[in-house]
Amino acid sequence: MAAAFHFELCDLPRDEARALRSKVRNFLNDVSAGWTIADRARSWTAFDRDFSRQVGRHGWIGMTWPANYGGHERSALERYVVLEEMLAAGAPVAAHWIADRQSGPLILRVGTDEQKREFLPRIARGELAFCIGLSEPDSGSDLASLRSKATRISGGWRLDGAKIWTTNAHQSDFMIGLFRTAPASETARHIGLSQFLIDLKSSGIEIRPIADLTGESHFNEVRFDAVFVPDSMMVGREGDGWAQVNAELAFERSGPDRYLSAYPLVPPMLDAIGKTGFEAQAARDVGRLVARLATLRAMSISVAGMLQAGATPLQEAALIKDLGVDLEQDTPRLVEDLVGLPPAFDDPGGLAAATAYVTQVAPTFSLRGGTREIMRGLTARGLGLR
Amino acid sequence: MAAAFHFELCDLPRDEARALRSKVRNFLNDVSAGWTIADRARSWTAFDRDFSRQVGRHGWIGMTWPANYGGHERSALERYVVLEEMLAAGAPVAAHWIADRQSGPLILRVGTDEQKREFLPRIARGELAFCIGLSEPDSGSDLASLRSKATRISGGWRLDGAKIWTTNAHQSDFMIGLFRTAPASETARHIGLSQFLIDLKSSGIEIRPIADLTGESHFNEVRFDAVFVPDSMMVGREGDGWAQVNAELAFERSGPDRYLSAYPLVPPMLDAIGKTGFEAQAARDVGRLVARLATLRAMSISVAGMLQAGATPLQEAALIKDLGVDLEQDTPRLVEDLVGLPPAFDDPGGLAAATAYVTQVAPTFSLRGGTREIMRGLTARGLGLR
Amino acid sequence: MDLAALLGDQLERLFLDHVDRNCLHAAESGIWPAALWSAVEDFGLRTALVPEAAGGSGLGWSEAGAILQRTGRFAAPIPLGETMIAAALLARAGIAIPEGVLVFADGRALKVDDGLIEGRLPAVAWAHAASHLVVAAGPDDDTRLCLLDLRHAEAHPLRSIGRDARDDVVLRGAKPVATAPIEAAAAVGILELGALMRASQIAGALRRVMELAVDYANTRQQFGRPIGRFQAIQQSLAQLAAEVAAAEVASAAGWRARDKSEAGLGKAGFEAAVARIRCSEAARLGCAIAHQVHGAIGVTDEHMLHYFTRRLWLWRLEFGAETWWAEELGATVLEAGGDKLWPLLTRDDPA
Amino acid sequence: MDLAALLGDQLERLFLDHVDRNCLHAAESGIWPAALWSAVEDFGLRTALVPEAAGGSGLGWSEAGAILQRTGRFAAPIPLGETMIAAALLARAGIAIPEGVLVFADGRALKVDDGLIEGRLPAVAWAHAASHLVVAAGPDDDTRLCLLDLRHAEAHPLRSIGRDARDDVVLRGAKPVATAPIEAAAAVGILELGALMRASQIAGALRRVMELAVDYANTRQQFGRPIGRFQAIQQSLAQLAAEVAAAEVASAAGWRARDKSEAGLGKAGFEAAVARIRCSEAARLGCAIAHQVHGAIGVTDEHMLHYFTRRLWLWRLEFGAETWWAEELGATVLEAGGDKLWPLLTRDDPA
Repeated sequence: MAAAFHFELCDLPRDEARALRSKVRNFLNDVSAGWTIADRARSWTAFDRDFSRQVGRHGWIGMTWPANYGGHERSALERYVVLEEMLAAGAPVAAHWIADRQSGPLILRVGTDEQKREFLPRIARGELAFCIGLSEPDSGSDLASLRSKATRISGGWRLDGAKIWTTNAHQSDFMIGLFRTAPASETARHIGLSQFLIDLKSSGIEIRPIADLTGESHFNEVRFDAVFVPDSMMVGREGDGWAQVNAELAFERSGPDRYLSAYPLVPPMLDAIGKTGFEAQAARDVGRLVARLATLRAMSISVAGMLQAGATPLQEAALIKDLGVDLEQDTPRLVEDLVGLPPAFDDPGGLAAATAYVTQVAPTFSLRGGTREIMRGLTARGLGLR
Repeated sequence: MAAAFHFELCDLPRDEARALRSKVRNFLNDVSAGWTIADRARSWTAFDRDFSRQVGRHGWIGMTWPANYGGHERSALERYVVLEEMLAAGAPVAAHWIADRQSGPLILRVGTDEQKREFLPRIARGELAFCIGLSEPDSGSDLASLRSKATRISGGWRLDGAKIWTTNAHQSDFMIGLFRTAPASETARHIGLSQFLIDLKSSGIEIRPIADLTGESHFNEVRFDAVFVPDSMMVGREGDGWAQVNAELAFERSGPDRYLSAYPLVPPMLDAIGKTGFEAQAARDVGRLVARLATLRAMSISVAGMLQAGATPLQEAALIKDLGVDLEQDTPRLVEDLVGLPPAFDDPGGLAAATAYVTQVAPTFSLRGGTREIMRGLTARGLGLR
Repeated sequence: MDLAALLGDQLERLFLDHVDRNCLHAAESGIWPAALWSAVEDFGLRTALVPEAAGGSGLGWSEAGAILQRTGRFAAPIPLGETMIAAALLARAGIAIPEGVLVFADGRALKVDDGLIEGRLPAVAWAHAASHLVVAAGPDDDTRLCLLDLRHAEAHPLRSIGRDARDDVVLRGAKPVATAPIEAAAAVGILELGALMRASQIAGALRRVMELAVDYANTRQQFGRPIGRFQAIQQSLAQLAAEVAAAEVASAAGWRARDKSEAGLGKAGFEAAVARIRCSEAARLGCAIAHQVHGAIGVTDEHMLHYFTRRLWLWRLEFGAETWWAEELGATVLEAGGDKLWPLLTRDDPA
Repeated sequence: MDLAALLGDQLERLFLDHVDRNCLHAAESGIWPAALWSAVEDFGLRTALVPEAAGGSGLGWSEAGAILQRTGRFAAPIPLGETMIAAALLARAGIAIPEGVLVFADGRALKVDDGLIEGRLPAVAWAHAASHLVVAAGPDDDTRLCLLDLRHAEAHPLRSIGRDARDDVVLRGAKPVATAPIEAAAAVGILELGALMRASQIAGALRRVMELAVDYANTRQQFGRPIGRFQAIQQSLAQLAAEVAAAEVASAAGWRARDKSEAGLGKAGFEAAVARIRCSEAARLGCAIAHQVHGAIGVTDEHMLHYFTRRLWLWRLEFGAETWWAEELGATVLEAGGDKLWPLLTRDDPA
């Protein structure tokens, strides 16, 4: 059990990180002039293809990929610097985020050379937006119960079924979807799942945005009715989909997006409290918040170091997600307590509006990438509880 | 499910409550001159036979019992006034508390007339201390797994086995113990348990106080080796022990002792914060604490009203216990935050020492009378979760 | 069956018929639910709290609390509580009650000069659906209850998380339709009434949220069984139940104190503050649990949950935010000193 | 295997042999664990942080952190960290290191008059087991590191929840054995070292507490199975694990910053404060969970748990309580303003 989880501190490469950070900050300073607090609070749900192309031009997408696929051959730790600067600034990264974080790396790891040549350079230029098709109407966290199926037909596969809670499907170019290519067995429900690269312009696909409680739409339901996918668009090996998806999760659960979702509220909150005349207790609450932020950052960078070294730190990632989500969900209450919030407001870009937005989306923070209960169950198994 | 729980407000009988409250307060004012904060923090674990006899002389034990058994025929709501005044003042009530709250009412409800005549008047005079023998070394919350057994012999029963975590056994006169009088069946593990009135001076009983983390001993292990109990000392009906014990629990879980355990820290904490010059945030924390206290009191009195009316509000009692325990366990941290605590101290009766004491015993608050997890499971069943 | 129970049952049936997702959605788009409101008017609920002698139903404050709990239970998008309480205030002061929708507000920040009222009332609920506004304003030695015609006020619409109408109301030398002398404590007493109103609505909505969560947990299958079978979900829902219970008791106790201190507004401040603070806390924790249990469906417009949670988040902040009330109550307690707390907690007469 | 790892392993074996319930119980009764201390001395651990040139092992601060974590893991009732750090301070200042047990304290409240030291040092850990005390004292332009002989000080024994020895130390015109000039920031820098020491001890003890709780959950049967099979217990222990992880990372990051800012004491304050605050929070929540899982056995002297939890509760409060550090850190952040927080969080050089 002593090996249930282990974090070694990891140093970002100092000189490279400094130079890079300063470039990213300058860029963000230049482009962020018009961003309101509420804009920044949307950050990685804000879809802006122009912005993503600019980021691509700077070489900040696909940073770790080989140059022959349009990548920039930088280290995962340098990439980390870019990610955290983007999130801290609340940049509108949604049009490239998923492709850069999950789809591209997946293609690079298990895709064919043809897939790599076709997709990776366009992703790296910020031109291709991806979404991930996992959940289905009857299976949320229980992915093994997926029923959407791929049937082998001449030259490829025929997809039927539906995916739900697919973030940004309505704005994306491609989906990487998990489909059943063989029946599940009672004893091994995870077998028989495969991943496909699906052009969302294919005929037979119907995408229905799902309005959420904020009045916006990020989620979608995507229905597949006899959608054809050529053989060449299977990702990885037939039947390996489950293992491939799980390998992605360590990336998803430990990144800076797992504790910085509410960060854009923090600087304006500090300014609203004021530089002088604040109460000792307000300072304490701020001190505790900062201690949690700084510790999560060190934990997240530690996992980035492990990923860079080729490890699969699922246990550590789950712990970060658990703590990070708590911090993010606590943040709106902290604003209320330390600054005070009016019940209604007329500035849709201000701190009150941004806090209202985060209050409404915060419930999803502990769902995405596996619910809190699932994460804690994973940790419990790691601890050897039986 | 709409009927899972329901609280109707209950008013204490105004004139009687006022007169009584003022008498109790005057009495406590007179006797409490030497009580330190740390003494008060011990309250219902502090065993003081002299004090209990004084309380008995005032007619404040067995208040609701018939006069022919030494009781005073007051209402349960008048009794509530006495209980809450004792706890709020941190009075040393341990020498009569259990007998007044659980053992006496049990005897009154299911005991024989002989038992009532023998025990109730002495309890009401504050002369008899009781303890409750439920848990065993291998069964904590899982009472159905009890193994200590009573074997029928000539003229009575022979007890063998062991009880553990028996509060105050080493200072008590009698135990009401739950023993197995018939084997459990696989399908109905709760059958075959019976309750006995056991004179703790009987031969064959060995009481071993269990030192706790504070260095004091409240818990005991009580071993029974061929202990004889006459037939007349069975309480209630043979085999009904389980039902009888459960009926007691509504009393135990909703009383003022379920949210006032840490209350004696509060007034000195307020004084330490000060009457002027406090921070707005400190005031807020105090305001929230007071709101929780006042609400729990209204909930607790509501249940007292239901008990008075003959109902068995197990669901409501479980909710009070859950909220009350949280409040009690949060209190030491509040003292630390609002007053500051020195790591070490030289005044063993002061606020720092009292807070250290409560910090150490607070873990038991969410165990006694059923663990937090058990309480919440009970609530979940009440909600209709299946 | 007494009158209050009868009205409550009628209201419940009415809400069951009218207040569905479409009604709420429409109201949030700014469409006034005219049919619902006129049905409520037909029941005579506008004057439920007005003494019988003055033509009302003569209900007490505690009975009003039970009705308000029902409006919360359905998130009914009408200012019924606002109108009932405004009418009650007018009747008590001997001012004739005008037709239509009434609202009230904390008037302590208003200036009165030669009978004309000047100032800004922030985020008044339902102001632009209402015909009249009731406030208590003026110096301590000449505080008056004022009935204002909202046609003579500017209303600036605001946004809120709850999305029912809220407006900043600006009065520029507005002349009241009528005024009457009232005790100085009434200004804060009106704020307490608003806080208690929201507390009861929170209690009602929160029980509904719990029921939605329990239903969902019993229905939704994951890993081959309803999620309500998982102990982690059960433990969370039990915590939610405890918050519901606390909110129900705290709000009811607040109104009880209001009834006991009929002598004057502003005398049940302790219990009002307790209700306000505790219900707001319950709303915060309760919403978090309900959303966690519901998963993604709970944040979509396909499910009713958010129509309740968004209002719970809003109601916590109105008529003095939870932080403001907590600060007021805490300051009172601290200024009194440690040995005054227990007598305060056990006071049985708020007057 | 490098020297730090070797020392760590030796120490672990030593603690496994010596630090059991009896040893802890005896220490809490005031009996000095002489055999344990002399074994630790024999390993040369007193001077582990002293540069090799000065006769020590030349370990860095981060390596010290790992050793301190082990003392926490066993709740070893000896002031090893105190002695190591005091010796390191003396060596850096060029003062000869005396024999025996050394302790150090925050000297900012002391007055220095004509070379004599006056003042009270509250709740010094292990003062009455120690021969000498190290403090930094004096005005900003003449701060000096001072070595004091504790025979010339009054030590007033105190009580604490942890029950290892703590004393108020009173100096009345005490003449230091030796002094040396040191940067003014050293006074607070010494407090930071103490805070980091306790942070590492918390991280070590908290992992032990987690292991005890997991073992207990896997062993203890209730309702026919180990309680660790119940999802409610599993979810709680997962939260405990997260706190352990946070404490380990925060304390290690604090020492790393200390190593990077070798230039001067008092320059790694941000990371020290973060470690202190986060580890203290972890201790609070972690103790609550561990006790809840253990049930009644955990609060009895029959089980080891409380030897760790009592120290965790104490360590949170020493070398500046968590509240003090949080206030300091928060004030720094607020005074700098919102847009300075991110640069502070991402600074890669504490100097």
